[in-house]
Amino acid sequence: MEYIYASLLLHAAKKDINEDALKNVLSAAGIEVDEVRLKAVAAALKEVNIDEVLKSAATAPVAVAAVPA
Amino acid sequence: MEYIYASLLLHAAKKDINEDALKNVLSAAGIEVDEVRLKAVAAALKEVNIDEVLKSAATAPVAVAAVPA
Amino acid sequence: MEYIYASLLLHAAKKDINEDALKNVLSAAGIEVDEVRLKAVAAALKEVNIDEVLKSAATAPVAVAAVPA
Amino acid sequence: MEYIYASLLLHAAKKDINEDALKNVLSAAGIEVDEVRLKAVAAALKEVNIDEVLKSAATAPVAVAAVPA
Amino acid sequence: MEYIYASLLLHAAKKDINEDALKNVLSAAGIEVDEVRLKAVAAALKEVNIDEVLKSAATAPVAVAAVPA
Amino acid sequence: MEYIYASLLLHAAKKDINEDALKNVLSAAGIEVDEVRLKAVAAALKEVNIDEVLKSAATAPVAVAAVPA
Amino acid sequence: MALAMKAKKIADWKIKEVEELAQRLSETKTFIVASIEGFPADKLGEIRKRLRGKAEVRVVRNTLFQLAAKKAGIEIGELERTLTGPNAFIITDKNPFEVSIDISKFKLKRFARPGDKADEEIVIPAGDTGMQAGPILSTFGKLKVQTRVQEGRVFVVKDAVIARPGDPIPIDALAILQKLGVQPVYIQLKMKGAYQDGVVIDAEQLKIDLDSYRNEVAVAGRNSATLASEIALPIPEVLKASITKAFQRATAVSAEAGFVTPETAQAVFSRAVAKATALALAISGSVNLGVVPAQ
Repeated sequence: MEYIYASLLLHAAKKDINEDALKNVLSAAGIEVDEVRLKAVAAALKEVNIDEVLKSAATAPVAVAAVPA
Repeated sequence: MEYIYASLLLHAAKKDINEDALKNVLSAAGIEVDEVRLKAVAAALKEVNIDEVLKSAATAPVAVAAVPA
Repeated sequence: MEYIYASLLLHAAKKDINEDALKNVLSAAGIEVDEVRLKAVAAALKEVNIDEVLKSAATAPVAVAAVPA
Repeated sequence: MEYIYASLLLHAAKKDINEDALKNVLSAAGIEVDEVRLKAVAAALKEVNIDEVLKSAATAPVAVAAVPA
Repeated sequence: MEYIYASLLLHAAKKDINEDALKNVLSAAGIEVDEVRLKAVAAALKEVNIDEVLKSAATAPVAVAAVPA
Repeated sequence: MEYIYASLLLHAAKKDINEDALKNVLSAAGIEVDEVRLKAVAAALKEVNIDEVLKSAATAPVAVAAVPA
Repeated sequence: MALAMKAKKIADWKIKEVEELAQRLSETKTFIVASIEGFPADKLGEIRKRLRGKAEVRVVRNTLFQLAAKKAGIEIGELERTLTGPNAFIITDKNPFEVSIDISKFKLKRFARPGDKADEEIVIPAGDTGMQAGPILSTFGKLKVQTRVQEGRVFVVKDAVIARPGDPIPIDALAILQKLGVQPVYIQLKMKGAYQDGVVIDAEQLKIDLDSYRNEVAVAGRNSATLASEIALPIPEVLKASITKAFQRATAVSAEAGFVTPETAQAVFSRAVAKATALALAISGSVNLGVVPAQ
């Protein structure tokens, strides 16, 4: 999921998700970048409206039971 | 959620999630880092077993996006 | 919901939820206070076990809503 | 969660959520304000569309009728 | 998702899912093939037991309550 | 499901789903085409708004109990 | 002469009552107006007893109450409209909503009258009814209650349910229930309004639906939890929710993008199969592909 987390990070930062940007983020996390995967993610995400997907992604069962008051 | 994506990225890379590492990742994504949040998130995450959380997230009903292809 | 959030704030601060306390909080938020609601909320919440409700709200089956775009 | 309750109070009242406003509300509830947390929460909330976030929370069915008082 | 549908098609036909086979199917559909994505998908699928995945895909609660917004 | 996967492939590629196109794709996957089914699927899909159906795929409780491989 | 004397005496008594009431109202500054029309006097006594130490229930003529309020400097405003018909005045120094919630929680019961519906299950218990055998036996028969006669009295053979909550109570049962002391109908004091220290509360406002308050607290709690996890409020429990969200979002994005890795394969194929299944179902009316909808 590293490539996806990196993409979401860029998306959250309102940056363009391209190979260079992904590479920068992944490298900064100490991840050795696989060029094939990198290209594949960048290409696949071009076809996806991330905002739409995030909006409709499930809202997690948020547990607050143990949140200290 | 940037701090969380960055943390999960480090986690996926099996790196320690600390202030410096988070800062590196966030900066690489072009995100201006708020030192206070950084400290607070890093400290709070020390008390979270991320593997456990991801495990239960993964077994939760698969979240699917209602997005046209 | 302002009255409820104000009440939860007092509850989190382990303060008694009474008319005066609610009025203070609401006024501090710049909200003009409706005396009747103030009294109603203070009385009604005496009958509500806030901790229980928050707990069950958190653990209730949160069905993963697909928010339409 | 006090900072969140205070923020939602301001939001429900259609007031601007900033450090001063939060401080006012928290103090009125008798909560001693931690400047660092205050700044962090105010900054984080600036990045979020609260209405959107609440919309996704609102779609979850809340059923608590049977909670004993 | 084209690469995935093509993979599922080959799987349903009990054919080996490799670069050439995928390319054939995609081309037959009039899709211009991206060599990198092709490699990435084929490589990833080598590590995945599609039968297993489909089995749990079928039984997993794929979809989640249709909660109106 | 081969006919469906082939249809989705064409749909994802924004191609018209007709008998010839389906036949091409299925053949490329090494699937022997059943002319009757082919006609039936092509005709039936003409009546369906595929984008709408895919959108609802996320929310409808879909299980795939009896899907032949 | 004698007539005038008598009139003056009554006036004295009235003046005393008004003064005393005015004194009380100026101390408490709080009261509830409740209708006691058709309300059994003994039940009012029960309410009085249960509110002891918290509120005082007085039955006062409307005109006298009005005078007393005026004397106490109370501007009753809108409540003036409630001062018709027989009323009780519940005088308290507590939040009037608290008192009205208390009152609405009291389960007061009365004997059934013709046309009543049962508020709870009505059971005629097995055993000695204490009633002399006679024509009453046929009434038991009509109600399908099995009886036998022993020592000249009617015995019920086994517990018999003659009405469930919401059922009309059989008119034949009324006399029997009365003799057995069964009071199956709930009564509520009808509160018409309240006043506290310058604030007038009307009947509608006075009705408190506690469930809706519980619900609002739950919604507020959920909203807070959602917002907290969205901004990754640095509290470990909240961050767990944030991580779950982030993971689910990443999964959804992988699935939608068709980005396969061993980790995402499940999500990707589930998504593709879900779409294929939905499409197969959509045309299942004309083409049977062997896909069945799930329950």
